[in-house]
Amino acid sequence: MKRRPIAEVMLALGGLITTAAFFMAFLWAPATVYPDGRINFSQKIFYFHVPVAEASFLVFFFTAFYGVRFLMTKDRRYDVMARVATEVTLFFVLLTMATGILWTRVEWGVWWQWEPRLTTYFIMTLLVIGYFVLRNSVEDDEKRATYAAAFGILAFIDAPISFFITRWVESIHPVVLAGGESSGLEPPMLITFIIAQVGMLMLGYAFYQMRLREEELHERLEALKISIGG
Amino acid sequence: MDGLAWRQFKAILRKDIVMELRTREMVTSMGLYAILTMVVYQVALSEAGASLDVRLVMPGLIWVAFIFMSLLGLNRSFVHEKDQGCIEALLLAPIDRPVIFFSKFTGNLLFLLVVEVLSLPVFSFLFLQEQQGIANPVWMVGLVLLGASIGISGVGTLLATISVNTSGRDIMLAVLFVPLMYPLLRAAVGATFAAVIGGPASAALFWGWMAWVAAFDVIMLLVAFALYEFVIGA
Amino acid sequence: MEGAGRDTALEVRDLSRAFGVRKALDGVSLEVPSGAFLSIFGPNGAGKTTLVKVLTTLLNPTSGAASVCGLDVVAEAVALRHRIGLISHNPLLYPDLTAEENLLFFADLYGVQDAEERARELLEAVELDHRRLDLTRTFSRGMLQRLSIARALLHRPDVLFLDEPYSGLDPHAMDILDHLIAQIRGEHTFVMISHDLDKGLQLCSHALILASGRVVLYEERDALDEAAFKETYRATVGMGVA
Amino acid sequence: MGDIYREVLPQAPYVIGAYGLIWAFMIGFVATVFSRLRRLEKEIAVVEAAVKRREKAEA
Repeated sequence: MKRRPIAEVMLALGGLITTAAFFMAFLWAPATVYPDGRINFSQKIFYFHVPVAEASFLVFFFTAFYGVRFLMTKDRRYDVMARVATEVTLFFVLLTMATGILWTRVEWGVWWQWEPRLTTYFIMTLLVIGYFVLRNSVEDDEKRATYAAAFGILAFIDAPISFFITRWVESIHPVVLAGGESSGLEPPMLITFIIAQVGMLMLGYAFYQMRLREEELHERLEALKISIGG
Repeated sequence: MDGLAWRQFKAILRKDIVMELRTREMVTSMGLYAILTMVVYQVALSEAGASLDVRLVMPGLIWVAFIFMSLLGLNRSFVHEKDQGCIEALLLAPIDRPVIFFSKFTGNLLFLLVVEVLSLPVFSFLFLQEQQGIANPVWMVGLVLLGASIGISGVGTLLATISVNTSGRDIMLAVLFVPLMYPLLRAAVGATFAAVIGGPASAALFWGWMAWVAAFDVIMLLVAFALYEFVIGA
Repeated sequence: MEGAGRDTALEVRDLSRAFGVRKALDGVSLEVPSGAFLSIFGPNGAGKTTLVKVLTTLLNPTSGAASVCGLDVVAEAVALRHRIGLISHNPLLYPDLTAEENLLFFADLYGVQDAEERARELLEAVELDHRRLDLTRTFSRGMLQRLSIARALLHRPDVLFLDEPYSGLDPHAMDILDHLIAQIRGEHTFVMISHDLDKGLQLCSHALILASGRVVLYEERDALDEAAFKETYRATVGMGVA
Repeated sequence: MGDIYREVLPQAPYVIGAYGLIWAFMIGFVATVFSRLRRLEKEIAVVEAAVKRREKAEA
């Protein structure tokens, strides 16, 4: 019960901070220009696209983490946590895909390009969807939990590949978080980005906790019904 | 105890080979599938005409054939354990779970390699002109086959154990397996391409891709091995 | 053989097995002496199969402890597996291997020393020696069940688990199975899951009724009032299946 | 100023689309989860009351 206020505080705070970042992105952060001097308005997508993408990687980590915890303890709560984390991952993954596609349409003139980052991220999307397809096709609760944990751990291996691929191989996808001079972000841009990132992670945490609470209530209801039935 | 584990490993592998020789279930269906794929490729490429250098697309095409072919074989490899409930008898025996993994993995690897080695000459016979040989030594292609097949069998053995317990097991294996295999597949196509096309930088390119294959094999085999005990006991 | 001196074959203490809110076993305790024949009755979902799975090391208990032949089901699982055998309603045999190959395969898994001799001996005992080179694919249900008894006895287990061994058998095959069980009765402890009340009672020395994961009744056969027992059993069938 | 409009306007729908999608998704997610939470809490209250009534009846 104690977790609930934290989730709501995080939700309110995350909402506020991301809204602030939204205004900062359009009113404060300088616009970038193309080499020929035209204004690059589509770059504004970056302030939310990247935080959402980073959040998806981070939440996906918890799928694998709770998967390991589940296999070690066989405690059903960890299975619920892993599943909820994967749901939130799917949510962020879809948002990343949608905003990314809009950006590539403006920037590269195409809706989709098979380049390393997009391809590996697309694969990660398929893996997250596969996780739920797998869950839906196993009858037994414990089997489902075990298989999902195992697959979640395997699937997570793709996340770091997708994250680092733009640094390993030639890719036309911009590398933002390279650090050093190559990132090329002016301080107001960087600050705006960091604030958006912090807000997004808070929202991610709030989403996760809210869904978890829903699952807990569900469980309590089941238990109550069983206690009445017996 | 080690002696017993070795005896168990041999027993399971021998049983799978004997049963395969008797029914030829996996090898026949995989081989037929490979040949059918070639027919489909012929149709797919028929409008490209003579201007197409088949060698450019061949590395990709053979891996498409092999990945779907391996799906077919992997699916079969656990069906006979499951259908008669034999998996229960296997688990009831005093056998360390990793032994089951390694014997099943070895069997799958063996069958996969047999079909690959048999279908590759047919493939080049049907699609390559005589003067279009493979630029680099053939053993390089063999090395890719071995490296990629290890990864395919390793992850495939784990996923087949999962998918055999799900409803709609055939499609389930594909849904889980193909995306997980992407990095390996990409590297295998890259390495095969380097081996087939050749050129001054091809050796470096080849070994670069092979390093990816090796890294994938090591990571995935370790993870699959660690997870197997949980999955098969579930 | 080592277990012959012990007088307790099964010892189950406050055993529970749960996943989430659902409890398959809920505080089961019982003790079964060596050489006994325990029949487990109960409606579907009562926890019979779960109990046998825990005792055969296929599932770990959530809480409580259980031991078979003095060996703990969790800590000494591998040693325990050498001492138990299972005869299920599935034959648990590979249809594309011959009868002999099947037995030799399982002999390898258990590390049986004199494998070929032992297989020959058991094939004779179940009267299948004339079919030993035939694929088990060609066997009838009854023959398969006989061969599966040979498979379960290969490693000379102390405790035999029977999971509804009679289901799906024709009357003739049932007679043969009766006869075989009677033959080996003296050398083993038996634990049988049964849906057939009469058959289970006829064979057993101890009877156990489970419902909703709990022990409803556990008594020795001799002390049992059959009519009252059947009444209790019928009452459980109506009990809630969680 | 005219330049800015000429450069920004063609890109604007995509940028607005991206931010609109994000906000819509997030608000939709929060709203559905909250409504489900409320329904669950109501349901639990109902069942809990039933449990209490039974306990009283038994006592």
